[in-house]
Amino acid sequence: MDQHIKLEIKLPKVTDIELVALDGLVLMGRHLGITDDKIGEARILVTEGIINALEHSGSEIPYVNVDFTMTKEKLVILITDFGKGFEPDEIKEPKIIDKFGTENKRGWGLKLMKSMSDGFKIESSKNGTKITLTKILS
Amino acid sequence: MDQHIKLEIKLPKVTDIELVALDGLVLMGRHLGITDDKIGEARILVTEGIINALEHSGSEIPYVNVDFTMTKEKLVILITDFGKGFEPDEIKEPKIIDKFGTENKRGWGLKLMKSMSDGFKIESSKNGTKITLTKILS
Amino acid sequence: MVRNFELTSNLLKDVLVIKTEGYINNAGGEKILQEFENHFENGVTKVLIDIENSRVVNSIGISFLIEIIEKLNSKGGKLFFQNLDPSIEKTFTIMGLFQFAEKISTVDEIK
Amino acid sequence: MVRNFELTSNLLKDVLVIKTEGYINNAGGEKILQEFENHFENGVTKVLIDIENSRVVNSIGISFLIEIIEKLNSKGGKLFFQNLDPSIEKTFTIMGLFQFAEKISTVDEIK
Ligand SMILES: Nc1ncnc2c1ncn2[C@@H]1O[C@H](COP(=O)(O)OP(=O)(O)O)[C@@H](O)[C@H]1O
Ligand SMILES: Nc1ncnc2c1ncn2[C@@H]1O[C@H](COP(=O)(O)OP(=O)(O)O)[C@@H](O)[C@H]1O
Repeated sequence: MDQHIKLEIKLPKVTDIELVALDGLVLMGRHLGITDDKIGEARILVTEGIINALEHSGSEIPYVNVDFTMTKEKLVILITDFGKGFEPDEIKEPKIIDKFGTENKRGWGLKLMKSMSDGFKIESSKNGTKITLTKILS
Repeated sequence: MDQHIKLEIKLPKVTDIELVALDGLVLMGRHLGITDDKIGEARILVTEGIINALEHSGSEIPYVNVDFTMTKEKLVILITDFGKGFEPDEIKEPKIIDKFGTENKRGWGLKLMKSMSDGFKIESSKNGTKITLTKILS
Repeated sequence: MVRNFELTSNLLKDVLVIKTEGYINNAGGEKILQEFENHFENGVTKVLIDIENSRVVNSIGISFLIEIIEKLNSKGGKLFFQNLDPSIEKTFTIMGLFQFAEKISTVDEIK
Repeated sequence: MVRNFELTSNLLKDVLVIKTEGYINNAGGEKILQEFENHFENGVTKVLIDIENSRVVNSIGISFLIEIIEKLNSKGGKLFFQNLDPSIEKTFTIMGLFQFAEKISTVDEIK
Protein backbone atom coordinates (compact mmCIF):
# COMPACT_ATOMS: atom_id res chain seq x y z
CA MET A 1 0.00 0.00 0.00
CA ASP A 2 1.10 3.53 -0.63
CA GLN A 3 2.72 5.26 2.31
CA HIS A 4 0.70 8.18 3.39
CA ILE A 5 1.94 10.74 5.92
CA LYS A 6 0.18 13.61 7.56
CA LEU A 7 1.36 16.71 9.33
CA GLU A 8 -1.16 18.99 11.01
CA ILE A 9 -0.25 22.36 12.45
CA LYS A 10 -2.19 25.12 14.13
CA LEU A 11 0.00 28.19 13.70
CA PRO A 12 -0.27 31.36 15.78
CA LYS A 13 0.07 34.78 14.16
CA VAL A 14 3.79 35.24 14.75
CA THR A 15 6.38 36.68 12.34
CA ASP A 16 7.87 34.06 9.99
CA ILE A 17 5.86 31.23 11.58
CA GLU A 18 5.31 29.78 8.10
CA LEU A 19 8.89 28.49 8.36
CA VAL A 20 7.58 25.83 10.74
CA ALA A 21 5.38 24.39 8.02
CA LEU A 22 8.17 24.63 5.44
CA ASP A 23 10.51 22.56 7.59
CA GLY A 24 7.83 19.92 7.97
CA LEU A 25 7.36 19.83 4.23
CA VAL A 26 11.08 19.42 3.59
CA LEU A 27 11.41 16.62 6.17
CA MET A 28 8.39 14.73 4.84
CA GLY A 29 9.68 15.11 1.29
CA ARG A 30 13.07 13.77 2.32
CA HIS A 31 11.40 10.83 4.06
CA LEU A 32 9.52 9.88 0.89
CA GLY A 33 12.42 10.66 -1.44
CA ILE A 34 10.70 13.52 -3.29
CA THR A 35 12.95 15.68 -5.51
CA ASP A 36 14.15 19.06 -4.27
CA ASP A 37 12.49 20.80 -7.22
CA LYS A 38 9.03 19.47 -6.39
CA ILE A 39 9.43 20.31 -2.73
CA GLY A 40 10.79 23.73 -3.67
CA GLU A 41 7.63 24.52 -5.63
CA ALA A 42 5.43 23.14 -2.88
CA ARG A 43 7.25 25.44 -0.45
CA ILE A 44 6.24 28.46 -2.50
CA LEU A 45 2.59 27.35 -2.40
CA VAL A 46 2.66 26.82 1.35
CA THR A 47 4.41 30.11 2.05
CA GLU A 48 1.95 32.14 -0.01
CA GLY A 49 -1.09 30.36 1.39
CA ILE A 50 0.00 30.84 4.99
CA ILE A 51 1.00 34.49 4.74
CA ASN A 52 -2.35 35.32 3.15
CA ALA A 53 -4.22 33.41 5.81
CA LEU A 54 -2.23 35.00 8.64
CA GLU A 55 -2.67 38.49 7.24
CA HIS A 56 -6.40 38.02 7.04
CA SER A 57 -7.04 35.75 10.03
CA GLY A 58 -9.30 37.70 12.33
CA SER A 59 -8.11 39.20 15.57
CA GLU A 60 -10.51 36.93 17.43
CA ILE A 61 -8.97 33.73 16.14
CA PRO A 62 -5.42 34.71 15.18
CA TYR A 63 -4.55 31.16 14.11
CA VAL A 64 -4.20 29.33 10.85
CA ASN A 65 -4.54 25.59 10.36
CA VAL A 66 -2.20 23.90 7.93
CA ASP A 67 -2.64 20.24 7.03
CA PHE A 68 -0.37 18.25 4.74
CA THR A 69 -1.12 14.83 3.33
CA MET A 70 1.77 13.42 1.34
CA THR A 71 2.40 10.25 -0.63
CA LYS A 72 5.21 9.60 -3.10
CA GLU A 73 2.78 10.67 -5.82
CA LYS A 74 0.91 13.63 -4.44
CA LEU A 75 0.80 16.37 -1.84
CA VAL A 76 -2.44 17.91 -0.65
CA ILE A 77 -2.19 21.12 1.37
CA LEU A 78 -5.14 22.54 3.27
CA ILE A 79 -4.87 26.04 4.74
CA THR A 80 -7.74 27.39 6.83
CA ASP A 81 -8.17 30.78 8.43
CA PHE A 82 -10.97 32.38 10.41
CA GLY A 83 -10.85 35.85 8.90
CA LYS A 84 -13.49 37.84 7.07
CA GLY A 85 -13.15 35.96 3.77
CA PHE A 86 -13.03 37.39 0.25
CA GLU A 87 -14.44 36.99 -3.24
CA PRO A 88 -11.67 35.42 -5.39
CA ASP A 89 -13.39 36.37 -8.67
CA GLU A 90 -13.07 40.03 -7.77
CA ILE A 91 -9.28 39.85 -7.54
CA LYS A 92 -7.68 41.20 -10.71
CA GLU A 93 -4.84 39.20 -12.29
CA PRO A 94 -1.60 41.05 -11.46
CA LYS A 95 0.82 42.16 -14.19
CA ILE A 96 4.26 43.52 -13.47
CA ILE A 97 3.80 46.48 -15.88
CA ASP A 98 0.67 47.54 -14.03
CA LYS A 99 2.68 47.69 -10.81
CA PHE A 100 5.06 50.34 -12.14
CA GLY A 101 4.01 53.80 -11.09
CA THR A 102 1.79 52.53 -8.30
CA GLU A 103 2.58 52.54 -4.61
CA ASN A 104 1.70 48.92 -3.89
CA LYS A 105 3.68 46.28 -5.76
CA ARG A 106 2.01 43.38 -3.97
CA GLY A 107 -0.80 41.06 -5.07
CA TRP A 108 1.08 37.97 -6.31
CA GLY A 109 0.12 35.23 -3.88
CA LEU A 110 -3.00 33.91 -5.59
CA LYS A 111 -1.36 33.98 -9.02
CA LEU A 112 1.66 32.05 -7.75
CA MET A 113 -0.55 29.45 -6.07
CA LYS A 114 -2.66 29.07 -9.20
CA SER A 115 0.35 28.82 -11.53
CA MET A 116 2.56 26.56 -9.48
CA SER A 117 0.02 24.05 -8.18
CA ASP A 118 -1.69 21.19 -9.97
CA GLY A 119 -4.98 22.00 -8.27
CA PHE A 120 -6.21 25.07 -6.42
CA LYS A 121 -9.56 25.55 -4.76
CA ILE A 122 -10.75 28.43 -2.60
CA GLU A 123 -13.75 28.21 -0.29
CA SER A 124 -14.40 31.53 1.38
CA SER A 125 -17.19 32.97 3.47
CA LYS A 126 -17.50 35.69 6.09
CA ASN A 127 -16.33 33.13 8.66
CA GLY A 128 -13.05 32.44 6.98
CA THR A 129 -11.24 30.94 4.05
CA LYS A 130 -10.08 27.44 3.23
CA ILE A 131 -7.73 26.81 0.36
CA THR A 132 -6.86 23.38 -0.99
CA LEU A 133 -3.68 23.06 -3.02
CA THR A 134 -2.60 19.93 -4.82
CA LYS A 135 0.87 19.23 -6.12
CA ILE A 136 1.80 16.15 -8.13
CA LEU A 137 5.14 14.85 -6.86
CA SER A 138 5.95 11.88 -9.05
CA MET B 1 -3.57 41.20 29.79
CA ASP B 2 -0.75 38.79 29.30
CA GLN B 3 -0.19 37.72 25.73
CA HIS B 4 -0.68 34.04 25.36
CA ILE B 5 0.25 32.16 22.20
CA LYS B 6 -0.34 28.57 21.25
CA LEU B 7 1.19 26.28 18.68
CA GLU B 8 -0.26 22.83 18.16
CA ILE B 9 1.40 20.22 15.98
CA LYS B 10 0.61 16.64 15.08
CA LEU B 11 3.93 15.21 13.94
CA PRO B 12 4.31 12.07 11.82
CA LYS B 13 7.08 9.56 12.56
CA VAL B 14 9.68 10.97 10.16
CA THR B 15 13.43 11.41 10.77
CA ASP B 16 14.30 14.73 12.45
CA ILE B 17 10.66 15.88 12.45
CA GLU B 18 11.24 17.32 15.94
CA LEU B 19 13.00 20.22 14.15
CA VAL B 20 9.56 21.47 13.12
CA ALA B 21 8.59 21.96 16.74
CA LEU B 22 11.95 23.54 17.57
CA ASP B 23 11.52 26.18 14.88
CA GLY B 24 8.09 27.01 16.22
CA LEU B 25 9.52 27.39 19.70
CA VAL B 26 12.28 29.72 18.49
CA LEU B 27 9.83 31.90 16.53
CA MET B 28 7.38 32.17 19.41
CA GLY B 29 10.22 32.99 21.76
CA ARG B 30 11.45 35.71 19.44
CA HIS B 31 7.92 37.12 19.17
CA LEU B 32 7.66 37.42 22.95
CA GLY B 33 11.25 38.56 23.43
CA ILE B 34 12.39 35.54 25.44
CA THR B 35 16.16 35.16 25.96
CA ASP B 36 18.12 32.71 23.81
CA ASP B 37 19.26 30.83 26.90
CA LYS B 38 15.73 30.09 28.08
CA ILE B 39 14.64 29.05 24.61
CA GLY B 40 17.81 26.96 24.27
CA GLU B 41 16.93 24.98 27.38
CA ALA B 42 13.32 24.63 26.29
CA ARG B 43 14.59 23.26 22.97
CA ILE B 44 16.40 20.47 24.81
CA LEU B 45 13.19 19.56 26.65
CA VAL B 46 11.15 19.49 23.47
CA THR B 47 13.72 17.48 21.54
CA GLU B 48 14.01 14.81 24.22
CA GLY B 49 10.27 14.59 24.74
CA ILE B 50 9.52 14.20 21.06
CA ILE B 51 12.21 11.65 20.26
CA ASN B 52 11.03 9.48 23.14
CA ALA B 53 7.44 9.77 22.03
CA LEU B 54 8.27 9.02 18.39
CA GLU B 55 10.41 6.04 19.32
CA HIS B 56 7.61 4.57 21.36
CA SER B 57 4.56 5.75 19.43
CA GLY B 58 2.80 2.62 18.29
CA SER B 59 2.81 1.47 14.68
CA GLU B 60 -0.95 1.92 14.60
CA ILE B 61 -0.85 5.61 15.43
CA PRO B 62 2.64 6.72 14.37
CA TYR B 63 2.00 10.31 15.36
CA VAL B 64 2.90 12.53 18.27
CA ASN B 65 1.01 15.60 19.39
CA VAL B 66 3.01 18.57 20.59
CA ASP B 67 1.26 21.59 22.11
CA PHE B 68 2.98 24.75 23.26
CA THR B 69 1.42 27.49 25.34
CA MET B 70 3.74 30.44 25.83
CA THR B 71 3.54 33.73 27.68
CA LYS B 72 6.42 36.05 28.54
CA GLU B 73 6.55 34.32 31.92
CA LYS B 74 6.05 30.64 31.22
CA LEU B 75 6.09 27.90 28.62
CA VAL B 76 3.98 24.78 28.97
CA ILE B 77 4.81 21.88 26.64
CA LEU B 78 2.50 18.90 26.23
CA ILE B 79 3.74 15.86 24.33
CA THR B 80 1.37 12.97 23.73
CA ASP B 81 2.01 9.63 22.07
CA PHE B 82 -0.14 6.56 21.52
CA GLY B 83 2.44 3.90 22.25
CA LYS B 84 2.47 1.14 24.86
CA GLY B 85 3.35 3.40 27.78
CA PHE B 86 5.89 2.74 30.56
CA GLU B 87 6.40 2.86 34.30
CA PRO B 88 8.60 5.92 35.02
CA ASP B 89 9.46 4.72 38.54
CA GLU B 90 11.11 1.65 37.09
CA ILE B 91 13.61 3.68 35.07
CA LYS B 92 16.97 3.81 36.84
CA GLU B 93 18.75 7.17 37.10
CA PRO B 94 21.58 7.11 34.54
CA LYS B 95 25.21 7.78 35.54
CA ILE B 96 28.00 8.26 33.05
CA ILE B 97 30.33 5.89 34.92
CA ASP B 98 27.74 3.11 34.72
CA LYS B 99 27.67 3.55 30.94
CA PHE B 100 31.36 2.69 30.56
CA GLY B 101 31.86 -0.95 29.65
CA THR B 102 28.27 -1.40 28.52
CA GLU B 103 27.05 -1.54 24.96
CA ASN B 104 24.24 0.99 25.30
CA LYS B 105 25.21 4.50 26.31
CA ARG B 106 21.68 5.88 25.99
CA GLY B 107 19.04 6.57 28.63
CA TRP B 108 19.42 10.33 29.24
CA GLY B 109 16.16 11.82 27.98
CA LEU B 110 14.11 11.61 31.17
CA LYS B 111 16.98 12.86 33.32
CA LEU B 112 17.52 15.86 31.04
CA MET B 113 13.83 16.71 31.04
CA LYS B 114 13.65 16.42 34.82
CA SER B 115 16.82 18.48 35.40
CA MET B 116 16.24 21.24 32.89
CA SER B 117 12.53 21.89 33.36
CA ASP B 118 10.72 23.71 36.14
CA GLY B 119 7.97 21.13 36.17
CA PHE B 120 7.75 17.62 34.74
CA LYS B 121 4.80 15.27 34.88
CA ILE B 122 4.36 11.90 33.18
CA GLU B 123 0.98 10.25 32.68
CA SER B 124 1.39 6.86 31.08
CA SER B 125 -0.90 3.93 30.43
CA LYS B 126 -1.01 1.08 27.94
CA ASN B 127 -2.72 3.48 25.52
CA GLY B 128 0.07 5.98 25.45
CA THR B 129 2.03 8.58 27.32
CA LYS B 130 1.50 12.25 27.97
CA ILE B 131 4.24 14.40 29.38
CA THR B 132 3.79 17.94 30.62
CA LEU B 133 6.87 20.11 30.85
CA THR B 134 6.93 23.59 32.33
CA LYS B 135 9.67 26.13 31.87
CA ILE B 136 9.76 29.50 33.59
CA LEU B 137 10.86 32.11 31.04
CA SER B 138 11.00 35.36 32.98
CA MET C 1 17.48 26.56 12.89
CA VAL C 2 15.72 29.78 12.05
CA ARG C 3 18.18 32.44 10.90
CA ASN C 4 17.75 36.18 10.58
CA PHE C 5 17.95 37.92 7.24
CA GLU C 6 21.30 39.50 6.49
CA LEU C 7 22.95 41.05 3.50
CA THR C 8 26.39 42.16 2.42
CA SER C 9 27.08 44.43 -0.52
CA ASN C 10 30.06 45.69 -2.43
CA LEU C 11 30.80 47.59 -5.63
CA LEU C 12 32.55 45.61 -8.36
CA LYS C 13 33.51 48.40 -10.76
CA ASP C 14 30.13 49.98 -11.56
CA VAL C 15 28.05 46.98 -10.44
CA LEU C 16 26.46 46.89 -7.00
CA VAL C 17 26.56 43.27 -5.80
CA ILE C 18 24.13 42.45 -2.99
CA LYS C 19 24.47 39.03 -1.40
CA THR C 20 21.53 38.00 0.73
CA GLU C 21 21.27 35.39 3.46
CA GLY C 22 18.07 34.06 5.01
CA TYR C 23 14.37 34.53 4.37
CA ILE C 24 13.45 37.27 1.88
CA ASN C 25 10.19 38.28 3.57
CA ASN C 26 8.73 41.75 4.01
CA ALA C 27 11.58 42.89 6.26
CA GLY C 28 14.22 41.24 4.06
CA GLY C 29 12.83 42.82 0.90
CA GLU C 30 12.81 46.21 2.58
CA LYS C 31 16.46 45.83 3.56
CA ILE C 32 17.44 44.99 0.00
CA LEU C 33 15.55 48.02 -1.29
CA GLN C 34 17.19 50.24 1.32
CA GLU C 35 20.67 49.03 0.41
CA PHE C 36 19.88 49.56 -3.27
CA GLU C 37 18.61 53.09 -2.68
CA ASN C 38 21.74 54.08 -0.78
CA HIS C 39 23.78 53.36 -3.90
CA PHE C 40 21.17 54.38 -6.48
CA GLU C 41 21.32 57.90 -5.06
CA ASN C 42 25.03 57.87 -5.88
CA GLY C 43 24.38 56.93 -9.49
CA VAL C 44 24.64 53.14 -9.51
CA THR C 45 22.48 51.67 -12.31
CA LYS C 46 23.64 48.05 -12.48
CA VAL C 47 22.70 45.76 -9.63
CA LEU C 48 23.39 42.08 -9.10
CA ILE C 49 21.54 40.20 -6.39
CA ASP C 50 23.10 36.90 -5.39
CA ILE C 51 20.49 34.88 -3.53
CA GLU C 52 22.39 31.62 -3.16
CA ASN C 53 21.95 31.73 0.61
CA SER C 54 18.30 32.74 0.59
CA ARG C 55 16.44 29.49 0.13
CA VAL C 56 13.11 30.91 1.24
CA VAL C 57 11.34 33.88 -0.34
CA ASN C 58 7.79 35.17 -0.35
CA SER C 59 5.91 37.36 -2.79
CA ILE C 60 5.87 40.30 -0.38
CA GLY C 61 9.67 40.26 -0.22
CA ILE C 62 9.93 39.94 -3.99
CA SER C 63 7.56 42.86 -4.52
CA PHE C 64 10.35 45.13 -3.25
CA LEU C 65 12.49 43.91 -6.15
CA ILE C 66 9.84 45.24 -8.53
CA GLU C 67 10.42 48.65 -7.01
CA ILE C 68 14.14 48.26 -7.66
CA ILE C 69 13.43 47.27 -11.27
CA GLU C 70 11.16 50.29 -11.71
CA LYS C 71 13.80 52.70 -10.42
CA LEU C 72 16.56 51.13 -12.52
CA ASN C 73 14.35 51.28 -15.64
CA SER C 74 13.87 55.00 -15.15
CA LYS C 75 17.65 55.50 -15.48
CA GLY C 76 18.30 52.91 -18.20
CA GLY C 77 19.81 50.56 -15.62
CA LYS C 78 19.26 46.87 -15.03
CA LEU C 79 18.82 44.26 -12.32
CA PHE C 80 20.61 40.89 -12.51
CA PHE C 81 20.24 37.72 -10.47
CA GLN C 82 22.76 35.04 -9.66
CA ASN C 83 22.38 31.59 -8.08
CA LEU C 84 18.63 31.28 -8.37
CA ASP C 85 17.29 27.97 -7.20
CA PRO C 86 14.79 26.44 -9.66
CA SER C 87 11.62 27.13 -7.69
CA ILE C 88 12.64 30.74 -7.04
CA GLU C 89 13.45 31.16 -10.72
CA LYS C 90 10.00 29.82 -11.55
CA THR C 91 8.47 32.29 -9.08
CA PHE C 92 10.27 35.19 -10.76
CA THR C 93 9.15 33.93 -14.18
CA ILE C 94 5.50 33.77 -13.12
CA MET C 95 5.75 37.29 -11.72
CA GLY C 96 7.26 38.51 -14.97
CA LEU C 97 10.53 39.74 -13.45
CA PHE C 98 12.56 38.41 -16.38
CA GLN C 99 10.79 40.82 -18.73
CA PHE C 100 13.05 43.42 -17.13
CA ALA C 101 15.70 41.60 -15.12
CA GLU C 102 18.24 39.01 -16.23
CA LYS C 103 19.65 35.80 -14.82
CA ILE C 104 23.41 35.48 -15.15
CA SER C 105 26.09 33.01 -14.07
CA THR C 106 28.96 35.35 -13.25
CA VAL C 107 29.32 39.06 -12.70
CA ASP C 108 31.56 39.25 -15.79
CA GLU C 109 28.50 38.82 -18.00
CA ILE C 110 27.43 42.35 -17.05
CA LYS C 111 28.74 44.80 -19.66
CA MET D 1 15.90 25.55 6.37
CA VAL D 2 16.72 22.05 7.45
CA ARG D 3 20.38 21.20 6.88
CA ASN D 4 22.11 17.84 6.83
CA PHE D 5 24.77 16.95 9.36
CA GLU D 6 28.32 17.41 8.15
CA LEU D 7 31.75 17.35 9.69
CA THR D 8 35.27 18.31 8.78
CA SER D 9 38.35 17.16 10.65
CA ASN D 10 42.05 17.86 10.69
CA LEU D 11 45.08 17.11 12.79
CA LEU D 12 46.68 20.06 14.56
CA LYS D 13 49.96 18.52 15.75
CA ASP D 14 48.74 15.60 17.87
CA VAL D 15 45.18 16.91 18.36
CA LEU D 16 42.32 15.70 16.18
CA VAL D 17 39.97 18.64 15.63
CA ILE D 18 36.46 17.72 14.51
CA LYS D 19 34.20 20.57 13.46
CA THR D 20 30.54 19.64 13.20
CA GLU D 21 27.70 21.33 11.36
CA GLY D 22 23.99 20.62 11.78
CA TYR D 23 21.92 18.44 14.05
CA ILE D 24 23.86 15.99 16.26
CA ASN D 25 21.24 13.25 16.24
CA ASN D 26 21.73 9.49 16.08
CA ALA D 27 23.23 9.65 12.57
CA GLY D 28 25.34 12.70 13.43
CA GLY D 29 26.70 11.12 16.61
CA GLU D 30 27.59 7.97 14.68
CA LYS D 31 29.52 10.00 12.10
CA ILE D 32 31.53 11.73 14.82
CA LEU D 33 32.34 8.38 16.44
CA GLN D 34 33.36 6.94 13.07
CA GLU D 35 35.67 9.86 12.33
CA PHE D 36 37.17 9.55 15.80
CA GLU D 37 37.77 5.81 15.40
CA ASN D 38 39.59 6.29 12.10
CA HIS D 39 42.18 8.40 13.91
CA PHE D 40 42.12 6.58 17.25
CA GLU D 41 43.33 3.45 15.45
CA ASN D 42 46.33 5.48 14.36
CA GLY D 43 47.16 6.47 17.92
CA VAL D 44 45.42 9.84 18.35
CA THR D 45 44.50 10.39 22.03
CA LYS D 46 43.58 14.08 22.10
CA VAL D 47 40.37 15.13 20.45
CA LEU D 48 38.74 18.53 20.19
CA ILE D 49 35.14 18.79 19.03
CA ASP D 50 34.08 22.24 17.87
CA ILE D 51 30.29 22.38 17.84
CA GLU D 52 29.82 26.05 17.06
CA ASN D 53 27.72 25.20 14.01
CA SER D 54 25.64 22.50 15.66
CA ARG D 55 22.89 24.39 17.43
CA VAL D 56 20.70 21.32 17.88
CA VAL D 57 21.72 18.12 19.67
CA ASN D 58 19.87 15.24 21.23
CA SER D 59 20.82 12.79 23.93
CA ILE D 60 21.12 9.91 21.47
CA GLY D 61 23.70 11.84 19.47
CA ILE D 62 25.58 12.79 22.64
CA SER D 63 25.62 9.19 23.84
CA PHE D 64 28.14 8.49 21.06
CA LEU D 65 30.45 11.04 22.68
CA ILE D 66 30.40 8.91 25.84
CA GLU D 67 31.81 6.07 23.76
CA ILE D 68 34.58 8.38 22.56
CA ILE D 69 35.33 9.39 26.16
CA GLU D 70 35.48 5.74 27.22
CA LYS D 71 37.93 4.84 24.47
CA LEU D 72 40.12 7.87 25.16
CA ASN D 73 40.14 7.09 28.89
CA SER D 74 41.46 3.62 28.18
CA LYS D 75 44.57 5.15 26.56
CA GLY D 76 45.04 8.07 28.94
CA GLY D 77 43.67 10.47 26.33
CA LYS D 78 41.11 13.24 26.62
CA LEU D 79 38.15 14.83 24.88
CA PHE D 80 37.82 18.64 24.66
CA PHE D 81 34.95 20.84 23.53
CA GLN D 82 34.99 24.26 21.98
CA ASN D 83 32.20 26.78 21.30
CA LEU D 84 29.51 25.20 23.44
CA ASP D 85 26.30 27.15 23.55
CA PRO D 86 24.95 27.57 27.09
CA SER D 87 22.09 25.07 26.83
CA ILE D 88 24.33 22.43 25.27
CA GLU D 89 26.91 23.01 27.98
CA LYS D 90 24.18 22.53 30.58
CA THR D 91 23.14 19.30 28.84
CA PHE D 92 26.71 17.99 28.99
CA THR D 93 26.94 18.98 32.66
CA ILE D 94 23.75 17.13 33.54
CA MET D 95 25.02 14.04 31.72
CA GLY D 96 28.31 14.25 33.60
CA LEU D 97 30.52 14.63 30.53
CA PHE D 98 32.71 17.22 32.25
CA GLN D 99 33.80 14.62 34.80
CA PHE D 100 35.97 13.33 31.94
CA ALA D 101 35.94 15.93 29.18
CA GLU D 102 37.00 19.57 29.27
CA LYS D 103 35.69 22.81 27.84
CA ILE D 104 38.37 25.03 26.32
CA SER D 105 38.50 28.32 24.44
CA THR D 106 41.34 27.67 22.00
CA VAL D 107 43.18 24.60 20.83
CA ASP D 108 46.38 26.04 22.36
CA GLU D 109 45.07 25.17 25.82
CA ILE D 110 45.62 21.51 25.03
CA LYS D 111 49.06 20.48 26.28
N1 LIG E 1 -7.17 34.12 3.20
C1 LIG E 1 -7.66 35.29 2.74
N2 LIG E 1 -8.65 35.93 3.42
C2 LIG E 1 -9.14 37.10 2.99
N3 LIG E 1 -8.72 37.72 1.86
C3 LIG E 1 -7.76 37.13 1.13
C4 LIG E 1 -7.18 35.90 1.53
N4 LIG E 1 -6.26 35.55 0.61
C5 LIG E 1 -6.26 36.54 -0.31
N5 LIG E 1 -7.16 37.49 0.00
C6 LIG E 1 -7.46 38.72 -0.79
O1 LIG E 1 -6.93 38.57 -2.07
C7 LIG E 1 -5.99 39.63 -2.33
C8 LIG E 1 -4.88 39.11 -3.22
O2 LIG E 1 -4.09 38.20 -2.51
P1 LIG E 1 -2.65 37.83 -3.02
O3 LIG E 1 -2.73 37.53 -4.47
O4 LIG E 1 -2.11 36.77 -2.17
O5 LIG E 1 -1.79 39.15 -2.87
P2 LIG E 1 -1.49 40.06 -1.57
O6 LIG E 1 -1.75 39.22 -0.36
O7 LIG E 1 -0.08 40.45 -1.72
O8 LIG E 1 -2.42 41.24 -1.71
C9 LIG E 1 -5.55 40.10 -0.97
O9 LIG E 1 -5.09 41.41 -1.01
C10 LIG E 1 -6.83 39.94 -0.15
O10 LIG E 1 -7.69 41.03 -0.38
N1 LIG F 1 6.95 8.08 25.59
C1 LIG F 1 7.40 6.90 26.06
N2 LIG F 1 6.70 5.76 25.84
C2 LIG F 1 7.16 4.57 26.31
N3 LIG F 1 8.31 4.42 26.98
C3 LIG F 1 9.06 5.52 27.21
C4 LIG F 1 8.66 6.81 26.78
N4 LIG F 1 9.59 7.70 27.16
C5 LIG F 1 10.54 7.00 27.80
N5 LIG F 1 10.23 5.68 27.86
C6 LIG F 1 11.02 4.59 28.51
O1 LIG F 1 11.96 5.15 29.38
C7 LIG F 1 13.27 4.77 29.00
C8 LIG F 1 14.25 5.89 29.29
O2 LIG F 1 13.99 6.98 28.43
P1 LIG F 1 15.10 8.08 28.23
O3 LIG F 1 15.59 8.51 29.55
O4 LIG F 1 14.53 9.13 27.37
O5 LIG F 1 16.30 7.37 27.48
P2 LIG F 1 16.33 6.57 26.10
O6 LIG F 1 15.13 6.96 25.31
O7 LIG F 1 17.61 6.97 25.48
O8 LIG F 1 16.32 5.11 26.50
C9 LIG F 1 13.18 4.41 27.54
O9 LIG F 1 14.18 3.51 27.15
C10 LIG F 1 11.79 3.78 27.48
O10 LIG F 1 11.82 2.44 27.93
